[in-house]
Amino acid sequence: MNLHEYQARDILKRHGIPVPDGEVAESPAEARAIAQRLGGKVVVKAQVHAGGRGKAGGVKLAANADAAAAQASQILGMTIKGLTVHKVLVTPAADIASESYVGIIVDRASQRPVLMVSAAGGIDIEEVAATTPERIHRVAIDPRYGLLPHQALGLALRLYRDVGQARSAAGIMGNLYAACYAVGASLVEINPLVATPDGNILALDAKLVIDDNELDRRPEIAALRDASAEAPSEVQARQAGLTFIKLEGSVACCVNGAGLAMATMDLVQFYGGAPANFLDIGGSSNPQKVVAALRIITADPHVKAILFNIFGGITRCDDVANGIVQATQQFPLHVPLVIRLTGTNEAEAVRILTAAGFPALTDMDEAVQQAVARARAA
Amino acid sequence: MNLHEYQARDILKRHGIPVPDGEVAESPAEARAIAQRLGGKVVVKAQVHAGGRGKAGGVKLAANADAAAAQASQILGMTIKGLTVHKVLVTPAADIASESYVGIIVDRASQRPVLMVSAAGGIDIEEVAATTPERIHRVAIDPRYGLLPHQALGLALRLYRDVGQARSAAGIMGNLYAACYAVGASLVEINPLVATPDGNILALDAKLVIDDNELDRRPEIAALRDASAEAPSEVQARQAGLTFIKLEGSVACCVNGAGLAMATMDLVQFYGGAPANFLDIGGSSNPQKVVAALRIITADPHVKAILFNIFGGITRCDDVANGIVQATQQFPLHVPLVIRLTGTNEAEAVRILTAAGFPALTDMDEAVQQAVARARAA
Amino acid sequence: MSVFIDQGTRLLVQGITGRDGSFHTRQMIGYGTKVVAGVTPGKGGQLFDGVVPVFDTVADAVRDTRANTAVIYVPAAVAASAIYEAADAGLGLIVCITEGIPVLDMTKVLPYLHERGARLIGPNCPGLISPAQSKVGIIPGNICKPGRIGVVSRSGTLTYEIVHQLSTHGFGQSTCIGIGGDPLIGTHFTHCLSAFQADPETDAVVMIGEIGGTDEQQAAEFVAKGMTKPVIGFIAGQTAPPGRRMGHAGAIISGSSGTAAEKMAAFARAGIAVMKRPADVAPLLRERL
Amino acid sequence: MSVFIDQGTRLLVQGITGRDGSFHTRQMIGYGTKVVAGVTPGKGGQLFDGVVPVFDTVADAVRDTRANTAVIYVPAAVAASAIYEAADAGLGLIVCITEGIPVLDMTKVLPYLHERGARLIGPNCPGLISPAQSKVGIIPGNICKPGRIGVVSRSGTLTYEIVHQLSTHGFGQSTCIGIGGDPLIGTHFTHCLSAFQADPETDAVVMIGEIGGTDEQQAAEFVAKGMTKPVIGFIAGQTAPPGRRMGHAGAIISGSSGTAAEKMAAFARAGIAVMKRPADVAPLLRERL
Repeated sequence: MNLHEYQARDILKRHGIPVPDGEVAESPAEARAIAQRLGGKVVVKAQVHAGGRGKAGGVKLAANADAAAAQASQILGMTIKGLTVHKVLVTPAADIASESYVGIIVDRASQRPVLMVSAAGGIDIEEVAATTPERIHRVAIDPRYGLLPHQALGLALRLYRDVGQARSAAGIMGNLYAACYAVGASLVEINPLVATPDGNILALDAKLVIDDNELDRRPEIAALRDASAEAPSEVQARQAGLTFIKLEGSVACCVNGAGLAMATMDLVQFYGGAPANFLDIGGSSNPQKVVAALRIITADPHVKAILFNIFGGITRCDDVANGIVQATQQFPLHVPLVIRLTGTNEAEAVRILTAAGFPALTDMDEAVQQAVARARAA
Repeated sequence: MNLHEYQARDILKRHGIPVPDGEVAESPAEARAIAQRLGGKVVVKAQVHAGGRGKAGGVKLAANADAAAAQASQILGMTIKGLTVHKVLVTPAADIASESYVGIIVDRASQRPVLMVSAAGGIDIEEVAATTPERIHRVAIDPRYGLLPHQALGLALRLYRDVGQARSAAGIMGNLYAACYAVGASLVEINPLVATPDGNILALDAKLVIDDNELDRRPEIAALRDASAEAPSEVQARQAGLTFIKLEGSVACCVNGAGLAMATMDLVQFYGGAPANFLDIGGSSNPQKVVAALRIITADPHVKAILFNIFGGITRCDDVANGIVQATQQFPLHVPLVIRLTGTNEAEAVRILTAAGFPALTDMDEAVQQAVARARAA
Repeated sequence: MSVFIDQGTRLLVQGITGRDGSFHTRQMIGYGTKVVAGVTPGKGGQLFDGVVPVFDTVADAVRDTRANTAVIYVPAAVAASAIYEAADAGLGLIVCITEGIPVLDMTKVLPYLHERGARLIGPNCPGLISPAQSKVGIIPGNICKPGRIGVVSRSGTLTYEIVHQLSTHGFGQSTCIGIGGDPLIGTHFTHCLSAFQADPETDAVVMIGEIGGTDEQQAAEFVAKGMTKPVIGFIAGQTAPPGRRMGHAGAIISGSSGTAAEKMAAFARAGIAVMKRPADVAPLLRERL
Repeated sequence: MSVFIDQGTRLLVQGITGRDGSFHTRQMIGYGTKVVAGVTPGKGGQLFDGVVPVFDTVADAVRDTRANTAVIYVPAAVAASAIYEAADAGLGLIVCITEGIPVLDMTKVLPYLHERGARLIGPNCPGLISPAQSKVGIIPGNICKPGRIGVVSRSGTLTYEIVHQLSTHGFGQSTCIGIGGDPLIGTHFTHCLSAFQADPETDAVVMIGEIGGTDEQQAAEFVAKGMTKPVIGFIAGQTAPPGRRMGHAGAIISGSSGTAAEKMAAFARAGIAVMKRPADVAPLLRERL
């Protein structure tokens, strides 16, 4: 789960990391009031789960409160990478002597959290990694011991020559690591970490991604989810216990298991089609999930055919068949349906589907080819 | 540093461990008010840094508020193992179905914190260890991973057959371990941990010993020190940066280094004397420390002779000599002084002492023998 | 023969009285797995289905039954704790079916296992099966056939699909291993490849990867350097968009890395026969054997 | 010869620019110790006393100077961190003079060292000296004499007293080691006894213990089982009351255990000659050699 910048800032602040003053606004009037309180120049920043906000025009400087309101009215409601901006963060425009990058990710190769820093702050770290990898310094953290002070100071001395500034930065890294475990983050970044002309170190922008598996035990973090910042179909899917990602194609896929779902999408492409989505109905085979899946799929006007690909293990094919029949009784599909089922209770499923007038296939390739052909014919 | 029971209770409570209601009183009137608020039967417990309070008459049941005031007036001011009671804890008299022991100590042999439990609660655990060691169950905790839930539950199942009670107890153990690291405890005990007739588990009495080395970084814990509960001479010594422990003999010892101080006391006994104290002036050789040491020593009317035993390494013998001379100028000693000095700046020290009329020895055995003889002659 | 599990596997089921645990325990017993013990705190002393003794703790169970392998079906909230308990009791193979263990928990679980020399398969995996010998986990027994092909996969149902293709076309399996779809797992492709290479009764290996991470690239390196047996590879997720998690927590393309294209290229460079679609597995195997 | 340190010791001083660090660095250089580097963050690039290069980090220092031993004089608040840093940089011998490290910190430091195979001496110890070869720590060089007696002790000035007795009576020392007065320390009597037993240039060992813990009892067992060289033992604290910490955090008699009497009895049972007073050391050695 992605957090907004303003939410990430709050978490860092609670963990003792200095961040600039600032507040979030949902209207130009609110933005004006905040800018007035802050005084002087401010920055108005779109709060949206997308990188490259600056390039997209979502981050603007404002010389005074009226300018802040004007900028807010431009940014609020704009669309960045398909997502509508509903909130802006208003903060003082800081004087900056230097910009660095500090981030912690869980690294799959070392199986540990890795602290990364770069004196090339303020720009996309993946760009730095691609073009000047020697400018990124890292240390793998042994979580049994935590981030050790000498590790943090060693990296901080790569960013700051002044030992006082380095100690401040090392302290921030220690707090960032603590925050990471406290909120269940799989990624946390301060970019940029800035030194002000008078030598203070503070976190100017922050990014926090929460491991979804942490949400059950951290209701206070789960409560930070902003459904308005996500695609409505994905919100709907999550509430139904489905994993759904909308894509641009015309062949809707409804599959049990993430690997098989991806392989199904790939096979759609292999046979010349384009998948309309990723959709994993999961291991349990509640017919209601199937109904919910079909409701989400059919709401997409780009969908020209629907493909079911079910390999029954824990999932029972008859449950899926029942779900399909129930859904078609509740709402019309308007598009052709191609169903492939095999495995647990396959025979019963075929009986149910046949009775309802749906043919059922058992071969994956055949089903995908048919679905692609039907979508093309539509 | 030892904490009082009421302080330990507060800390456990803050760490999520259920403790009975209750408050501390410094007068019978306060005790009455607390008992009134609690209602019903209460227990009045002396708050003093000594074991065996119950046997000494420092823990009493009271049927009502007036009885609580009466008991408090008896307990307040009484002396237990040489320590005066200044405070009592008033808590409800709990109904008890069973009593257990739960403790965590840092074990030197395994170099780890060890969690110990016993179904033989409410009594001195060292007695249990001596008489029925099989009734104590332990698990060494790897601090890199913390107390693991299965370790706690495994021990809790030794105390409670009911899995719900065992889970409560395991939760308490987890919180106790967290408290241990959070406050810097070298020992923490719940004795007894009780099950009430309705099945709740709670900590009826608690003991917490803080590692003195933790106090600098935990000012909020250091602030819990109750100087009124310690011997005044030891408080005075601590404030002067000395380590001092009062004993019952007549030969006062003033030594640099803990090992040499103990060896000096032992040698006093070897030659037929009895040491009046343990006193380590430490590595630094500030003359003011020597003055403070002499002031503390001479306040003890049992002291019949004073023995200095200094092996100069970092400690400079001339500094010690200067301290002795300054002290004797500030206040009369009234008892004979035997001084042994060797090592760093020994010659200068002998010069200073000789000029002030004090003879100086270089051999430890000779000095101890003289001091013992002087004390005996006094 | 087989790898990791065989007829000597003495299985202990953590969470045996739960919904999933009880269902799959019956499936495993039905398949012929020697299920010697179950663990559910508070139910020690009971008999599961009248035959499998249940214990309060793994330590008790191991002491009384000499179990050598654990399979975990407990809820996500207590699954990391179940792994610790199994490792602490000295079990050498621990198979964690449970999905949803936070990745930061796994950063501590993995070194704990490593210090004790215990092998974890999973978490968030279907387990493993050595057809006609032992099944530990949830892979449907009826799609498998005993034989000489090793299968290792990051996925669940996609594995079933490919195993089904194998069985249908006459290729039985020595062992099928689902290593799990999480970013941090106990057993990687390389460990399984190495075990299959050493197993005299495995002739070839089918490796089923997906987007995210660099496990497949490391596996390719391992194949290039150390394997003499043929390897057939598949990568799911060619059509997956970057930055989105495709169901599995581990299936996410970050930046320019972890794509299907680069993994397939690494396979090809290492001499691994790359399947374009699941149905390619049997023809490619026939070609290579 | 000697144990742990010798003429090959290349010493790095952590906290070299501090009050204690600078004083004792001069003492060590004066004694002939090869002090090759110092570390004080923020002072990297300076030269201590015009001769010893100072670095910001231990890793930098080790890379540039091939130091193989560290001695730590930093304040207690950062001493545990200094030990981690030295071990992380690969130093095999770390001597921590600093007093006041919380014992709970040490519960984590010790396994860290153990995982890296690094030896810690201390904390809260006077260090060690191999007379005429190398001095690491604060033991006054002038009381020592080269020779063939090994000395190991939990105390500071009491060690000086006994070493002084040895030197005065013609017994030079191979190495004198102060292992420290804290409850949790890196190097125990047994490690030192074992090293002295293996050292061809040590003929006998003087072991100076005190009340608290069971280190001396373990040492006695070790002597009984594995030592052929004579051992002379002393225990300080016969007159110490139970439950009171006698200066050293480790010198406390808890309950019925850790008393001087039981330690002296264990020594006697193991065939260790027990000193009644420091002055007994020379006569007892003469008897046993």
